[in-house]
Amino acid sequence: DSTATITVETSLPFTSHNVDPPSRSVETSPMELMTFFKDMTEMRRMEIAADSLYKAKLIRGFCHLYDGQEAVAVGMEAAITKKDCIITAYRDHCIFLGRGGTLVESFAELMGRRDGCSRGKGGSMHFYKKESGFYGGHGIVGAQVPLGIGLAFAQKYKKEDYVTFAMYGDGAANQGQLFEALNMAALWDLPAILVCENNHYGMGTAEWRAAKSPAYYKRGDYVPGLRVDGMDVFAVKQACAFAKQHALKNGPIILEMDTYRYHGHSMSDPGSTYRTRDEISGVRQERDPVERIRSLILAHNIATEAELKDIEKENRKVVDEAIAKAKESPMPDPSELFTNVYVKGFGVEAYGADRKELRATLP
Amino acid sequence: DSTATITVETSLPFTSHNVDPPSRSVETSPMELMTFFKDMTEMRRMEIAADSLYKAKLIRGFCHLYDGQEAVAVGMEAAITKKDCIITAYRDHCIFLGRGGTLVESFAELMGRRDGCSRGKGGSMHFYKKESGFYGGHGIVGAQVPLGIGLAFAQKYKKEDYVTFAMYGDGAANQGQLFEALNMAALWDLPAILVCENNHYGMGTAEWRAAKSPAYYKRGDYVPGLRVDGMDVFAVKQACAFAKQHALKNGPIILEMDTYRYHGHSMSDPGSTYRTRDEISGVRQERDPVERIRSLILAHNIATEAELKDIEKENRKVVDEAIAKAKESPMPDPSELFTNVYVKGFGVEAYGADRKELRATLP
Amino acid sequence: KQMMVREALNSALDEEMAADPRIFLMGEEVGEYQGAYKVSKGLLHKYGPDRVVDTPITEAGFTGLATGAAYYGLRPVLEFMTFNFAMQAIDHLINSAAKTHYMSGGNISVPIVFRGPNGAALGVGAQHSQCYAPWYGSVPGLKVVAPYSSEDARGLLKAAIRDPDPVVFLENELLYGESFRVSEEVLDPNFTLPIGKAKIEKEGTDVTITAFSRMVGYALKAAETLAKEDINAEVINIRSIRPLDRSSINASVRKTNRLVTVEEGFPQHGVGAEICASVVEEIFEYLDAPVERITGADVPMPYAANLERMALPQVEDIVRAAKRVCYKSISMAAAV
Amino acid sequence: KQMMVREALNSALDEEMAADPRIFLMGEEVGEYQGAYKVSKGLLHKYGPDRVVDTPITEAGFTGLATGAAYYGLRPVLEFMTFNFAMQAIDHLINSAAKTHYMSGGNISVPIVFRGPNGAALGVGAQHSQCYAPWYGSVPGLKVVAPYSSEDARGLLKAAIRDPDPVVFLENELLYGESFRVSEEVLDPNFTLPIGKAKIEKEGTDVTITAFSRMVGYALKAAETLAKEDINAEVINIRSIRPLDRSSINASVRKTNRLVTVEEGFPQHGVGAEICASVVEEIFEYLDAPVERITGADVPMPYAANLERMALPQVEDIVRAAKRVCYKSISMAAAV
Ligand SMILES: Cc1ncc(C[n+]2csc(CCOP(=O)(O)OP(=O)(O)O)c2C)c(N)n1
Ligand SMILES: Cc1ncc(C[n+]2csc(CCOP(=O)(O)OP(=O)(O)O)c2C)c(N)n1
Ligand SMILES: [Mg+2]
Ligand SMILES: [Mg+2]
Repeated sequence: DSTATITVETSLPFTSHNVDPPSRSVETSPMELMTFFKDMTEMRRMEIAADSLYKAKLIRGFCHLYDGQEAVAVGMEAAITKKDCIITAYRDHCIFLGRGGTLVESFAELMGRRDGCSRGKGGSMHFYKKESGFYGGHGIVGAQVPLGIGLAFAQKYKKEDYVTFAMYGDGAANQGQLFEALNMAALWDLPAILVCENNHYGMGTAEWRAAKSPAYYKRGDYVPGLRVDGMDVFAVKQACAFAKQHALKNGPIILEMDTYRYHGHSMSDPGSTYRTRDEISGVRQERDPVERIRSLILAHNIATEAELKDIEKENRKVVDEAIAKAKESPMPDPSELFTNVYVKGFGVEAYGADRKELRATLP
Repeated sequence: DSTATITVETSLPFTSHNVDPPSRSVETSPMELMTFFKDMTEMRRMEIAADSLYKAKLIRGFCHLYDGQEAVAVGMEAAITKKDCIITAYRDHCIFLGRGGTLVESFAELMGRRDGCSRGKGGSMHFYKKESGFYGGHGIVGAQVPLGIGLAFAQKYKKEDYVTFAMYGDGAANQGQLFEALNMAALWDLPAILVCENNHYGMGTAEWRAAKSPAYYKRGDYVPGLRVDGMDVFAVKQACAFAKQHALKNGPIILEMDTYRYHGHSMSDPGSTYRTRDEISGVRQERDPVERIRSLILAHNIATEAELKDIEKENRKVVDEAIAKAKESPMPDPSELFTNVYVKGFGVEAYGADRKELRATLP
Repeated sequence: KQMMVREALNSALDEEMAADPRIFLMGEEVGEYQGAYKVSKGLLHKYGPDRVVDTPITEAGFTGLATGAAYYGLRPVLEFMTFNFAMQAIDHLINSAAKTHYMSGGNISVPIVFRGPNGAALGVGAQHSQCYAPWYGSVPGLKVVAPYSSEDARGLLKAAIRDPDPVVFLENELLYGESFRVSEEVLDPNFTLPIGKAKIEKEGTDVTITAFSRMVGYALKAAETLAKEDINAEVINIRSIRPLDRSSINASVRKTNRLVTVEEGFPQHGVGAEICASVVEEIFEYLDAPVERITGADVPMPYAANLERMALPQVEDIVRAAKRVCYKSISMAAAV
Repeated sequence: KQMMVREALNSALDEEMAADPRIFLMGEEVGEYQGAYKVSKGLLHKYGPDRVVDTPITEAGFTGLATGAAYYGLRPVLEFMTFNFAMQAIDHLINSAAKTHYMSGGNISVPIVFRGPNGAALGVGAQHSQCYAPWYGSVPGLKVVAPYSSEDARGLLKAAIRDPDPVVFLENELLYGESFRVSEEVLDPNFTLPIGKAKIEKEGTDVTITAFSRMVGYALKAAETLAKEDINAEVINIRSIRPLDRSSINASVRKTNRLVTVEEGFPQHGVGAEICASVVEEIFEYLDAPVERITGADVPMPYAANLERMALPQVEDIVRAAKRVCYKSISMAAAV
């Protein structure tokens, strides 16, 4: 029975600040386990493929990959609905996928094609899907946190029972605007969850070199917080469900997700000058979020090793097909240069580089 | 003997955060008591006179008065030297005086005259006296805090045993840049003291309406702090001496000075719409920093009531003379429009409103 | 009927808030204090603290917050106590508000108004006197308007609030207390002015004077003086810095063949520079004299009254420049 | 000898730091990571962590901090990973750095350099591509330079570091890896270039083309193309946005009677607008054709390669505009 209840224990207890932590026992089912495995491996496959496309120069500019951190995206989605909002930084591909975005939209966006989720105009850092509660995809470190608090403000203003998850990194955690936003969120009891994805490095800077207090779950001071094993999808799910309830009742809470990125900061960073290869392989061996689920599935005899391999093979196929489709998508029409500047362009003229050669009437 | 030791007890115990508080017993002397009285009453007189000058339209624009908060300026100076630095916001007249600025420089600046401390170009909010360690006089709420941390950075960089006091209000205490600066100060062990002058209102906003946690001495989280009765000049002196030692050894510390402004926020605020007249007169009666010293002086038979009145009378005279002198100071020469734009102007031309009528070569 | 600019803004806010529950007003001292300059007087009482929100002094935070609320579909009107303080939050105006509709390929729109006093007041010194019209006006994705009269204030604020895009609304502290005649039409709750259109405040034939915000009044005064010397100036109230109404300006200059631009802000890369360049590009052959710019002086704003006066355009500066372009007599630059 | 711009900047930093212990370098990833674009390579090793300071990602905080250190007499060189991120800190650049010497009547000076890549790179989208030359260039109290070649980079950075005023130093990511010939003189540790002076990169007689930063290379390429069509263009590398070298520009236009300005940034209130307005004001009678501006398109920077290319000036745009002013043939605007 794929819906039978299985109870699993989180890898570690939650460490908490100003709040009683949730239980370590998490309920799941064979179906959920299989979905987690499928979703996480698909995300990983997508990022590996993006790496290749970048190296093949089909993706340009900045490109930040999420492999290693998949349990955060997947566990969070398992605890919430698409009416809840998520907002994140530039490391956004897998969050978009988690919100129901497609592989084709992702790859097309990465390659700057018409079928991209932002019609090719945003690129890697600027994925959005408002209709499923995904508000981007932001390139300025820290900026998404007050924006996310604003989403929570709007949810409360409209008297809806939804919450917003505002995600940021350990590097972003020192940004002043985060403290400003947190104060307002607490002052006004906004249903906001701050999710600090602590992957222990902000670009090449280890957390302790950037923060006097790298205990990010405590950095809200008067705002409660939880430290969560972000490599354990069940811990993430439990914490997010708990946080949602907390936020609706009591206002903001911080979740620090202890996680790790396998890739360098972006495609231009080899990711090995400021940390050792041993550190990376150690995490891969001992804490990998996919392997944790694989073991659980095998331990509970839900699927065989071969069946899991088949899923991964299938992912590969699906991803390759999506890439092929994305490649077929044309570049945006040149007229798109002048669309979406405004919702309402008043029909005024806008200029290209040579205004006597190229000008358009804004729609 | 005017230098005999007198031991006084601070009005209240210090409340502390992450640090052992200093003792409540403070050593002073008849001379110091008389100086405190003289300095605080002179400051108060200056501010009352500024009020009149403003109403007479001799002072223009924004003008923020300090009466009620004198014990902070005076107590702080008693604990430090002019090699230590102070930086503050726009409520800066009395800080300037404490640093050794003169009444004539103050009034001339307030009236925009040549003999003003900023040659008439800064106005009420922009007093400076670098040669005595006073770095302004800043109009943008919060900005002076990172600037002050930068002074402390420079002091440490130059391996000097001096510290910086960066002053800000309860309203400013929510500014994100303060948390950013504090993190760096703590990370790098900078000799910085953050002095939060909590007068309980940021303009018309009571502290609890602007801050979820108005316990400002704790807002540094991982940075230690003290709450100090800012109406008691001895508590301020004790805390500042303690903080200076602490900062030199251990890095930053926050001092929250519980104080009160008698005037409105600025001259355009009657100061009575968001607080009751009873509240103001209650503070005047029970906590006034000048009256506290007066009582101490009388209790210790250091001077008679009449002698103290004479000092106040003398202040009045000195202030009136300074105003008269400041009024004699001419407006800045028109050529000053174009001086001090740069230290080194390269002799380029700069323009007035009508560039064909008025242009000057920058010195 | 006479109406103060303050009232014009207040009534526009009031009527729009009454009509659309998604609109809320947020900023420092907008509620209990009734606004630092009393523009929001009475609104807290009428709409309650959910819709008139006093904030802490944290511009970056609350600007991000309001922008996020706009993403969600609310219609925030965000007051900056002055636009000088918006510099702490300018990243959100530019990167979070102006660019998001484009970056998202249209997925997210950002219906928000950023408003507050801009430019110089009197005696407030260098940090409180800057004009930000050129900066915001340079950014695609933003609309930027600067009202002069009560009609402008009402019509443009209502249009800005109803607009689906981020609008920067630049007021002027010294105008709040000025009274203007307003027609019945202006008082109608459905009155709006089109963003992107200038207004000919006074028709003329001899020289075009462009101005915005407080400087429109100066330009009109200059036109009166000029009239006495038989120069018939046309005064254009720019109203909208972005989009800029190039065609109205061109039409005027085609008629007058002479142009003086007026603004309070710093000269370099200013609104006058743009207007001059635009006219030169588009109708160079109509210009009978060099374009003249009257601007704020190229110095930080001094406090002293005499220097401050020199640092700001005066009516006589406009008159002098207009005469110059009309008679082509170039006076000697006076050295100070 | 050939030298990359990156090396030119690195050697300038190195030599100045060696000469003056008050100079320190601060910013994100400037130390252990050797600079996000490796401009500070080797400096941490040589000068230690007291003088090469890695910061948290807190632009407002560390910009204020560095500015305060400059008040005290140190000489900070502050690196922004890109100038887009400096928007979080722009209040300190303007209100704490640019205006303080003036506001204090000369009591405080602010010897600091703000440097980092400005403007568009490739494929980095709307939030990472803005050119801030017009904004900073509008502010009295700041000096603003934008080097093109290795000579510029070395000479201007050394001048900026030695300058007693706040200097905004606008680099370009795409130039870091470009190599330029440098003379012995340029390699001298005492080599500096004067702030406020433009450089005639190529002399010519038929049309003046002004450009700064990466666009100088484009202008030079355009000049080559034009030469084939017998148009002898003069290319001016502006170098200093503020002060702007108006007299060199005027001198050139007096000779060529034609002007095309080139920049990557947004058109409205841009550097081109200022240059056009300045020339019109000062030497209107020398202009034989309307001034033409080539600029970034008036849209946020799109990611897609084809749109991005359209959004940035190309060599052929410059060529076309130059031909237009020379032949006065105005082509029809193509609608897209
Ligand atoms: C305000 C700002 N400063 C600097 C950058 C450049 N930058 C982009 S990502 C990054 C590191 C952020 O680290 P962290 O917050 O830990 O997130 P992670 O990349 O680890 O997910 C930096 C410095 C930026 N985008 N915005
Ligand atoms: C960034 C910024 N926002 C707003 C203002 C306007 N303003 C000036 S003082 C002030 C209140 C500050 O209160 P507080 O920090 O408690 O200091 P106090 O005036 O009580 O000494 C405000 C809102 C400003 N100067 N700067
Ligand atoms: Mg990180
Ligand atoms: Mg206060």
